[in-house]
Amino acid sequence: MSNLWFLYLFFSALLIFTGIYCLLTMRNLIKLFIAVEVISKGVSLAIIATGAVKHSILLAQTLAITYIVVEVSLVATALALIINIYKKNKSLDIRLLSKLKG
Amino acid sequence: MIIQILLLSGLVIFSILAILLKDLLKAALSLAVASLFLGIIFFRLDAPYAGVFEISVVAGLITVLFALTVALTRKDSEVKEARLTRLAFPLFFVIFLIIDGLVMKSLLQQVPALPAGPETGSFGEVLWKSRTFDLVAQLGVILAGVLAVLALFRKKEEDKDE
Amino acid sequence: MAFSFIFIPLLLAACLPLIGKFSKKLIPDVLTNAALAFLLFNSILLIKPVLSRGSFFENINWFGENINLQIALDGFNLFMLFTISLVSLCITLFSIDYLKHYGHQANFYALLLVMVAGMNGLVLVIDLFSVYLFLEVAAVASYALVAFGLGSEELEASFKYLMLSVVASAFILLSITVIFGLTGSLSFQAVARGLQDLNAGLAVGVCLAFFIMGFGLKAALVPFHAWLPDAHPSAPAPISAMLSGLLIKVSGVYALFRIVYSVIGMTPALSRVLMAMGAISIVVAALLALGQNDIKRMLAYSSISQVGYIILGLAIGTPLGIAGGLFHLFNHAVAKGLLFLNSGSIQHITGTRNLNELGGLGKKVPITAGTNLIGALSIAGVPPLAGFWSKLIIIIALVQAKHFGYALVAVLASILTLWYYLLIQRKAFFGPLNERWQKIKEAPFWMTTANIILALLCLLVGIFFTPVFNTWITPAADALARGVQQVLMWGI
Amino acid sequence: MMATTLLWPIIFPAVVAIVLFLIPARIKLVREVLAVLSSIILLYLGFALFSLKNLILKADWLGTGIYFDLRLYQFSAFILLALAGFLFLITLYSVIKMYDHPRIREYYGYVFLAAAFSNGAVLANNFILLIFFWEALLITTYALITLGLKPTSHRTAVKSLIIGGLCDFSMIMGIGLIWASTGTLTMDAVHLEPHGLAAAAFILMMIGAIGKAGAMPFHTWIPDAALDAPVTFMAFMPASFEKLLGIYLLARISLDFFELKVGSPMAMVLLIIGAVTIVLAVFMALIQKDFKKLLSFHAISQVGYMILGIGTAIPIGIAGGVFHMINHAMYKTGLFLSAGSVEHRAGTTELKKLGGLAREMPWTAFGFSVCALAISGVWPLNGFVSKEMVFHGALETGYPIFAIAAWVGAIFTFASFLKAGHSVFFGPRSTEVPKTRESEWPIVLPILILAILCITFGVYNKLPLENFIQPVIAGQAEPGQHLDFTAGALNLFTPVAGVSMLCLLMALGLHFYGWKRGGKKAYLASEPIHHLPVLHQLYDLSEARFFDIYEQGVKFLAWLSKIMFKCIDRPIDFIYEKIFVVIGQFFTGLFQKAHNGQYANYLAWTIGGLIAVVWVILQLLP
Repeated sequence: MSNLWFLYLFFSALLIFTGIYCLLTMRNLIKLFIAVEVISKGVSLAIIATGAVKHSILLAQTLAITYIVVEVSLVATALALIINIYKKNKSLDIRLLSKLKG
Repeated sequence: MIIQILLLSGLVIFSILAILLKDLLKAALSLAVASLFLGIIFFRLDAPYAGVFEISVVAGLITVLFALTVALTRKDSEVKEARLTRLAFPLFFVIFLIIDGLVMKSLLQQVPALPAGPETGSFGEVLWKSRTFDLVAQLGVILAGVLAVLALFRKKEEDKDE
Repeated sequence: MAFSFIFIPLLLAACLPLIGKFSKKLIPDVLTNAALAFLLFNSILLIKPVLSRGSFFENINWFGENINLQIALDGFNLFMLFTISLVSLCITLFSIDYLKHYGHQANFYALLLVMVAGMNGLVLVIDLFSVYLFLEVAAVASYALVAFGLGSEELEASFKYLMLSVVASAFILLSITVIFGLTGSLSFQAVARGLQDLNAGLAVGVCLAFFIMGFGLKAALVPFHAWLPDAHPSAPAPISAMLSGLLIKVSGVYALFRIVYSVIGMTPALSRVLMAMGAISIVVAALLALGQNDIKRMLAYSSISQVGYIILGLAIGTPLGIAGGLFHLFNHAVAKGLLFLNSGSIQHITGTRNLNELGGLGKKVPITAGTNLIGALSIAGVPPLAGFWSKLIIIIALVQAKHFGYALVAVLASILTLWYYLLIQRKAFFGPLNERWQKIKEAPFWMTTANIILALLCLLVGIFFTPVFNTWITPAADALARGVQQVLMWGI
Repeated sequence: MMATTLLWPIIFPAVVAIVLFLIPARIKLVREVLAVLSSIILLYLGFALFSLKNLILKADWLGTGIYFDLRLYQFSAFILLALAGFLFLITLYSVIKMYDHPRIREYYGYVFLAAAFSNGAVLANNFILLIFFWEALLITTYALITLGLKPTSHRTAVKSLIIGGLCDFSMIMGIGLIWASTGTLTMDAVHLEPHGLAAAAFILMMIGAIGKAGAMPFHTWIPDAALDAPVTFMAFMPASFEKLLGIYLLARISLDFFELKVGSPMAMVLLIIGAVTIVLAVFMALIQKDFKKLLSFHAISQVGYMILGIGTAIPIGIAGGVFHMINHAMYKTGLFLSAGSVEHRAGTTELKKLGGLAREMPWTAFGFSVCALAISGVWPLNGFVSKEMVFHGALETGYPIFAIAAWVGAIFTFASFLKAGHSVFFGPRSTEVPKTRESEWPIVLPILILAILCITFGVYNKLPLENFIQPVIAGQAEPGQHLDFTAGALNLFTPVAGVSMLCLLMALGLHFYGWKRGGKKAYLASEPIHHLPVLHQLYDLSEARFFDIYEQGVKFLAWLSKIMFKCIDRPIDFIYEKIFVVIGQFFTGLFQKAHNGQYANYLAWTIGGLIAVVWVILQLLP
């Protein structure tokens, strides 16, 4: 496999790590979802890079675009959830979301 | 090559900023900037359509959605983050950077791959002809998203259990 | 026509919000049930060609031009289609009366149909990226459905579910990308062929780990299970039944094992990893279930435990083990669907799900009590109900493959299972009648009907299990047991 | 006759059970007539099949060597007949005894369901089929115990279910091992030497069998059930059906599936379990204050004789064990039924409150006495014959310790039945029980039938031995050796019989002194003699002289009983009740604490799990 691929994967892994670090430690719901966005950037970077080094960039483009559409749908759902949660809790703290346990 | 690495570094830096910035609006904006960098990387990788989508939809639409949400939840929504989070991040990041680098370096030439033939046709043909199913699924995802938003913002007075 | 499994629910889902503007209840009810009944009928019709031809592709023409809309049918995915249609039909029947609590039938049904379409699509597709896509279709619909009640618990559960799921699907997609990088293609056939030629143990191993984590989270394998006991109880009862009965099996178990068996190929090492995870799930979740007071939460933990059985059976790798796992998948889908619907009935009747507040309902609501008992005993593995046979086959397969330790775990955990189900039965239905429930009545017609149908299924499949086993399970198990050859055989 | 006839004993009672479930609770007569009639039909079927002896039904069922395979032969036909007989007696008895039971509908349904499953288990010639019926019986047991309608019934039912489940699952594992080593699941095709893996299979299968029969340490639910379950259930399941099935399977295991050699380790395991069960349970029985509970401990103790008999692996011992099984089923059912009769009329089974009922309930008293003498092994009743055979077998193994244990058991069995009989039927009339009369005939008749059978099987022991027992053992004898246990069966003048009689006399003596010291009330009738001038002195003297010895003896026995109760019986109970539950609860609590509702926590598990999976997979890569 071309060495260039690993360069892109290296950066993609950095993005995913950053996102997961944020998910693990931060408390603000919106911040958490920004972290999810960061992770998805890492993934779409990996898709396009793979397509580029495999010389099937057209296929990779369609995948990336489809992925972006999925992302939009997810963002809409998640943000609707966040707004609803804010209405209920008057707060965006993830720690308040621990009523269900045991 | 250098430019590409700079762009990639920019992407990572702005993503980190999006996470570390205290102000949510600024965070959303730096996420948009990161998307911009990603879009440019896409262009440079010969993926113009994906680049356009990334810039218009992710940097545009999704940022707007974030901004809207931030605006809607602005009032006294300060969430205190643990201070250690931000302080410890560089440490962890550097550790992971080293691990990541080492892993990727060790993988060089280690992973075999099948040779790929050159692609034929245009973007449109690939999208419409060979990935038609993705379009169906996209419709499904969009439908699901729309219905989800409808369900989550439906009028409350009809709910009997409230 | 196998495409109808995707298009009919999608089209109906697109139309329903508009229909809902002028008919609040009747037309959405009728249309949804009719569509799912048609799909069930369709899946039964398809068994004949699949049995005679083994497996085949189906294409669609667009004004004479051959566009790449292609799906494959074999024993395995037909079996899944049948299970999905059957259980979801019962669930929509139940919803006719149950949805009075929530209103917005049209919207609810539309989301439910999108979820069904997503699951059907996931089962039918023949390339990795489409698996991911339909996974997301079903998942996005399920996030909304979990939060459908819009109470704070529902929202909390839905949000946690979403946030964990997103991480899982990111890893799934990452793994797909790496496989794409290795083989240069995405379709099952090409990837299977490519991976056979390629000696890429390391990269494939990491991909497999990502798949196990991603699909394992969807299937709620311990330690990826934490979202499930929150999300499944919070959803409306029909959706709990849908999620526990179908979604975790389709987007978790089906996807994982289709990829593991048919695309990458099963190895002894992988089998060991998966079996260990299955066994851990069985034990940990069974113990957790014992400590619950909320019926639905107990059922949710039980789902984790039973999925552990399914994975334990499927991961053995012998034909008998696969058959046992798939049979348990079917039985669990039916019985857990039944139990969650029943918990909905209980909530409808009494307004609570807390076991400590219930008591003695059996005298007042004999049908609900009876169907609940049948479902519980079926999952707990009591003869002659269906669940007994599937657990027995799994245990036999474990012994046959000389995994005595796992067999012991499976056996002991089934005692635990029986224990907590009897706990439900005793606390809710037996014993003296709690004064509060003097005036309760049996659940409405459609709710009881759906429960009775599912209970009869548990019973009849248990008694006449040979024909069921031979018609549905054996072809499916054969398809999986052939491993990579199955996918390479497609279309030939 | 058609092979499908073999389905009748399974399908017929199952259908009857369903009909009985469906008959509304108010229609009493129809249900009872139907139940009794169907049990008569089953009994007829039992005779018909017994006359046939050999039938095989085999149909493909699951693929991979799992057949729906039923086999009728000497042994199973005999057990089938016995089951039908007991079902008839108990159904007849229940007509009156269970008349007012609020859940009578379920009661009959479960009884017939249990009969269907039992018949299936006996006829099964495929291990999977056997497990199916065997497991199904657990559920009927569970349901029947809950019909006791006591506050603790449910707990006891769950206990029986968990203990039974453990035993059954052990059997499943054993069957798995058998399958792994022989590759077949057909029962009559399996014949193994118990070495290595097969030895493990033997032990596991054996646990399943003796667990059903209720031997130690799988017995703890039976005494609980004595108080919590309907008394007809006690006569039905623990006294007759479960013994028949458990010992049937044990005999199959030790005769057919495995080759049990005299004095081999596996035989020693059986001998030890048998001896321990006899001695411990009889000590437990001795101190019981409740009639039914006393009987239930004897139900455990007597299993010991059967296991001991089979464990000898000598034809006479095995024959004795199997014969003891059928005998025990008869007299123990009779005893439980007479206890039920007493409960029916007197309203209590506490020994303290009862007394002198013999005059008002002469038939019950007669039946009880015969059965009690039979269980104690009094000449010439059936218990004598089978116990002698077991003693002979035990002596022939070369380990007299087991025979001694059996004799010790005999002493205290008789002593405790003297105590029970004395305080319930004989002695002075208790004032706590209002005046009463004999129970109705459907209650008395089964007791009398059983009592007469006990006498017949003893005096005319040729009948059961030649028709039922000897053909079963025939394959076990050396070629050419003629099996005949009837010749010396009733001979009182052998050393073994002498020791047995001595044991009985010791028991009589023990009881005599105990009765004199403890039971002042019971002795009112002989008070005048007691107060005669000279005798009074003599009695006082003897009292003073024997006081110590007896009191010490009694104290020692009571102490021993208590120690055994505390050190052996309760710990076993403790393991079931506490260790499992507490350990389970501990982990449940631990896991529940871990689910604290925090998203970050859950995500951390996920990521941790991912890292672990990656690590393991990389480790496993070649």
